[in-house]
Amino acid sequence: MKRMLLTVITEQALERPLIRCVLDTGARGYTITDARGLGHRGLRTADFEQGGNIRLEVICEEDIARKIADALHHRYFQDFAMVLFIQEVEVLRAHKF
Amino acid sequence: MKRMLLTVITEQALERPLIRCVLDTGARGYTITDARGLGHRGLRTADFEQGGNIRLEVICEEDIARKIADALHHRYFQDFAMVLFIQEVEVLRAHKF
Amino acid sequence: MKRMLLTVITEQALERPLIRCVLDTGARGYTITDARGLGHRGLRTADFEQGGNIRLEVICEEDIARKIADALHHRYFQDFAMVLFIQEVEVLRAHKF
Amino acid sequence: MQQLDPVIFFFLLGLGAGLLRAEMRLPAAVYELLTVVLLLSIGIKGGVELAEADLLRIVPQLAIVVVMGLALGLIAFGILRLARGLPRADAAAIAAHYGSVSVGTYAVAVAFLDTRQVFYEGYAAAFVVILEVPAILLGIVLVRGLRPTHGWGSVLHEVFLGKGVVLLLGGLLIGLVAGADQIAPFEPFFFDAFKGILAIFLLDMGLVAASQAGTIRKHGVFLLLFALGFPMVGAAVGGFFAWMAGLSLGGALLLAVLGASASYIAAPAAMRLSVPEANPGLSLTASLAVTFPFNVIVGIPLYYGVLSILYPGGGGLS
Amino acid sequence: MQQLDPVIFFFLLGLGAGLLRAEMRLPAAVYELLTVVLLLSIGIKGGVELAEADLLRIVPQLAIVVVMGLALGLIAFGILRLARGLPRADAAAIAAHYGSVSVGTYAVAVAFLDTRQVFYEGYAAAFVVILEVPAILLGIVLVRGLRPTHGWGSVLHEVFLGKGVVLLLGGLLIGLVAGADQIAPFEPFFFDAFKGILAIFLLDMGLVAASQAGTIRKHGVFLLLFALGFPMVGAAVGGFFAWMAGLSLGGALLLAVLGASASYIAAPAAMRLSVPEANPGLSLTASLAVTFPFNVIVGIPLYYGVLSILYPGGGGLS
Amino acid sequence: MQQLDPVIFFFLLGLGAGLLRAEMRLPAAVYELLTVVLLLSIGIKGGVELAEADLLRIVPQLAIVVVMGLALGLIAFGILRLARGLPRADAAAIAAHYGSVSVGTYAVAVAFLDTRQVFYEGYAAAFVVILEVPAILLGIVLVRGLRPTHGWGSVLHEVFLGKGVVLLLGGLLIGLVAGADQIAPFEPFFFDAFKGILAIFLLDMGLVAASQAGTIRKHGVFLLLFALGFPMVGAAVGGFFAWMAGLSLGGALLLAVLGASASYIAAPAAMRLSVPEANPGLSLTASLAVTFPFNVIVGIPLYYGVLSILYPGGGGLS
Ligand SMILES: Nc1ncnc2c1ncn2[C@@H]1O[C@H](COP(=O)(O)O)[C@@H](O)[C@H]1O
Ligand SMILES: Nc1ncnc2c1ncn2[C@@H]1O[C@H](COP(=O)(O)O)[C@@H](O)[C@H]1O
Ligand SMILES: Nc1ncnc2c1ncn2[C@@H]1O[C@H](COP(=O)(O)O)[C@@H](O)[C@H]1O
Ligand code: NA
Ligand code: NA
Ligand code: NA
Repeated sequence: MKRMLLTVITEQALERPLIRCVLDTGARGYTITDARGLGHRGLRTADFEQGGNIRLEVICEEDIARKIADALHHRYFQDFAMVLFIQEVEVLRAHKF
Repeated sequence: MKRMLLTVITEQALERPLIRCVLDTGARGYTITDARGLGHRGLRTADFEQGGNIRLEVICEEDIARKIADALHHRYFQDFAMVLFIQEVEVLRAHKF
Repeated sequence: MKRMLLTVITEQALERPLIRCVLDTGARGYTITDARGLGHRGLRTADFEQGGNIRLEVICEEDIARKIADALHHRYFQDFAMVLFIQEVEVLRAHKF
Repeated sequence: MQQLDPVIFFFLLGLGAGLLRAEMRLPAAVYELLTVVLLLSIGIKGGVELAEADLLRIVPQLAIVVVMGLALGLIAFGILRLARGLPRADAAAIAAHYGSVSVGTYAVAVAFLDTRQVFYEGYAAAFVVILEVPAILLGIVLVRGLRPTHGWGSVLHEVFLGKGVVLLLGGLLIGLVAGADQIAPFEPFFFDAFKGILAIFLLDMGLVAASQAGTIRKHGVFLLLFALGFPMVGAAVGGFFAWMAGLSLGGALLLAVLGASASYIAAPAAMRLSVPEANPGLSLTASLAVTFPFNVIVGIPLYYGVLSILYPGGGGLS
Repeated sequence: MQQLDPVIFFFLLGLGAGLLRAEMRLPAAVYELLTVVLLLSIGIKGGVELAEADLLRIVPQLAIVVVMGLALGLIAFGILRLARGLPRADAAAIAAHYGSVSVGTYAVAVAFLDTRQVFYEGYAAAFVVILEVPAILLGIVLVRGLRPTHGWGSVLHEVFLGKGVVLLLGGLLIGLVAGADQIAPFEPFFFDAFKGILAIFLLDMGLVAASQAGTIRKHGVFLLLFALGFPMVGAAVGGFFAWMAGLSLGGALLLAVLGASASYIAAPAAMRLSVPEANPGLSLTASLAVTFPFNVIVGIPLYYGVLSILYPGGGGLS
Repeated sequence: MQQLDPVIFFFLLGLGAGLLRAEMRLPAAVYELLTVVLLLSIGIKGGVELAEADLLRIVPQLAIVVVMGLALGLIAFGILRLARGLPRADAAAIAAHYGSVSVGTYAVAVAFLDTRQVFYEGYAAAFVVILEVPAILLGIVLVRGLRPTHGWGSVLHEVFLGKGVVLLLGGLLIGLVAGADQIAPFEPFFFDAFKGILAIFLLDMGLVAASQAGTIRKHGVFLLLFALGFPMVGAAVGGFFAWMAGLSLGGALLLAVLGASASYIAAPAAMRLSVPEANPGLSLTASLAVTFPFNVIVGIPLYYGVLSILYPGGGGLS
């Protein structure tokens, strides 16, 4: 099965619930970097309480990626700054994911 | 229309002009992470004045991505440390971009 | 020749050896961002000695990407937390890489 | 006019630099460190004083202060709903911010009293901890009723385990248990350096306030008026409760300032997750870019001037 | 029971906050800064004292301490191999951690003695530098033999050019060359603020220890027992070598604490690259989440109590 | 030979650790914080002294110092163009760096005078602010003429709203308006801790200088000679202007050191955006990896020795 790289850019405040959602849906790992940015919900810089963004990456099978995207869409898109995109990737040791 | 992910890695000093350029060209958002690296213009680490890099990502329609790439090429490639690449991505709520 | 974006997520402690490996194999540059994450080898957060991850990106020709992947696989996969994936990208000024 | 405390100049410097878009930023890590040190300093100092105070007198005061927090939240909510018809969630979120308190403003008020050598109840830091909580809980109840979406467990976690409550309360307990003598070796760092650390913190707050300033216009005149007007109401309420609690003039100023100030540490974090449909920009802009500067520059000397005249035992302007 | 030094409360606060999953974190940059300042402070203080000490007496003591580091590493390795049959690499890595030392624990022990105004050899910081090294080298030799994979150059680089050795040794040399008079202008920052900085450091360590606590269970009861039991052995060994070196009671406590403590700065970095097949989780969890809290809360007063009774010249419990 | 001030040892420690590739780094956030504190400290101290000085005497001195900045820039530009034929943009960029000043070097010179208890004009921090600007403007004019690419607005923004000018000037104003009495509560943080903070800053600068050292070779011998030789010229020019301004021996040393030093905060940022075709590696390597260490280790005592003999009223070497 294809392996996908799912990237989510969203509010720092969501870090813990997001991780829970990703792991509950069946992904086996994730990577987070701190970020800042601008989108429909305005400027989000990192130099203040809850102000910054995180950039979460998950490598997983395609169906899991879709399930995570659905779950996030359902729960958070209405009320939170969030952007989500998916790419196909070639992964070493693909069975790990 | 296809949605593209444009990534630019360049000098921290360019953060403000770059953002202006991206938004003026028609993109609706951007994400920045701090980075360090090595390229043709030597080592760029983040632990000193103006020393670090930024990694800017923009999701947008293909023609806007090309326009941004052209503008940056024209204005900055001659004199600044800069790398730029483009990938196609699948985006949730594509109409936002 | 196609240009590839190789991304490696691994332990901070490997930063120097990794850079050496990448440049020795023939790549002409790299970009690093600090990251944290979870994988088969457990949680890796950045707030302690050697605890965090780095996210290394290299743009290079396909064969070099494969060589780097092989070298890392050979040397580090056994004993270190490491994830590696490859994507094709469109690069401005491709001859640089 | 009374001269400004120099610590305010640092805020103005940051604000000016930010508004002029100067090439200056204090990294997030610095802000985190300063906040931790400030919260601990205030808590420890309060705890040391608490160790020497008469607990029988203090417990009823703490109860009064809880009521004050709820009253402030309700008043703010009423104003926002009646005068403007803001959506329920937004009104509740802003009310939670204004019923809660700003530790930075409190620190400036303490510096103000110290400079003038005015006596105040040293254990007032306990009021800060207490006031962090009730208005936030109220704000959540006003939107979610008595059954929050993710259950009370998660709400209480957000409210009681935020950085503000944990460090203030932790500091209080440490000061209380250790007492003045054992805290002495920590004084150079937590007390002597306090004003300098507060200065850097205010410089940073100035930069942040400037970066928020652009959004004020977007949110309209009403929010601006509220953010400028409510502090006066809050200060009056604080003064009243101080009188009920039998505080000194200095203590009354502190409670008035707490009433006038709006939270930007505890409340934003808690409301974001518990009432996500509220626009976080509204409350943060109001509390940070308008109310904080107003209190720090105009409010504190103003409340002190008024209390000096009106407060029983105030004894007129010195 | 002897009362806890208040600096421990900060560790407990961090630990509690972490275990309750409070919304609080100290950024990595803060940890780095605190570590650098602590290492330099300890080094400089030791260097100033070294400048006034009798080098002829100290050199043999340093030699004794090298032997002690090797002895501790060998004992730990023996216990781990014999009692449990841990894989050679894991046993060697843990032995390297426990034969080496924890600077944070040492700082708490110094604060303990300062509070009680107990005399100790001020140059003991030199023992800390010395002890960083031998057990780590031993650990590598126990796995790789006398021919490490990437050559001795790279091993020595890892061991001698880690942050710990460089800053402690650098501080020692600065203090030694400059002497007390010239160091005086640095005192407010490096010495007076020391206890406050140590407090923030311990708060952070508490948070880190809490984040590691979850992994203790995963590694089984034996590791837990070792991490709680070995400190007692290490303290006894340290006390014995202190007696051999002719140290005072205070100096004996410091050497006992160094023996009891496990490295979490130098050893993890060096072992990760030199013996990568060892599971770094085992040694880090043991030293950080079990041994560090144990020493800091229970160990130091315990060792002091025992030494007061048993150590020649200890003169009984005060 | 005069003994080195111990603050230099921290620079040497950082430099040594960096050259040996020790596993040590100070995060960017730490560097930012230290810079902010140093700039503010120097500014505030200068402002407090300015409040007590005779403004009528100072204003002409400031004018003299502006001329000095332009003179330094022109001399540097001339040398680089004539002796070597460097491209116009590169020569102008380097001239801007060397006509401007290094705050870190100034801080070390102040520490040098304080240690020796030599009198100096306390308001000299005002010279630092003044000198930041003219050479940078000159550098831009030398390349762009009187019509910079993005207009003067953007150039003036770069030059006047960099961190250096804003914080030094802000500090000066705060010190000036508040005066010594009101600044007193800030002393523990901004003045007493100064030397310790400077020590950590220099440690960091040593690491940075070491990381730049590798590029010196790449840029050839001429740049190395310039970076070692120009400080002597700059110090002579500074000494001459100090004499014109009627400064004391201590003040003359400070102005000589400012003349000898090269900017690495204001100039790189401004030149990067205003003259991007200049190679930033050239000027940064020269000023940071060669001139800064040279001034700090060799230059300051050397200039002081020479001035003690030659400067009117210097009164010979003590
Ligand atoms: N077009 C875009 N390209 C890249 N990143 C974006 C874009 N739009 C939004 N983002 C990022 O996603 C975050 C949330 O977006 P939004 O929900 O639109 O406010 C922003 O703060 C940005 O960091
Ligand atoms: N081949 C590469 N792969 C990944 N990142 C690169 C590569 N080349 C350059 N970079 C990044 O782009 C920045 C500017 O590159 P350059 O303009 O070549 O100096 C560098 O500092 C690196 O962070
Ligand atoms: N499925 C995944 N998706 C994204 N990142 C991952 C994934 N698995 C592991 N990682 C990252 O790669 C690092 C090393 O992974 P591992 O070797 O599996 O422990 C982790 O700490 C994560 O940052
Ligand atoms: Na309030
Ligand atoms: Na040990
Ligand atoms: Na100069």
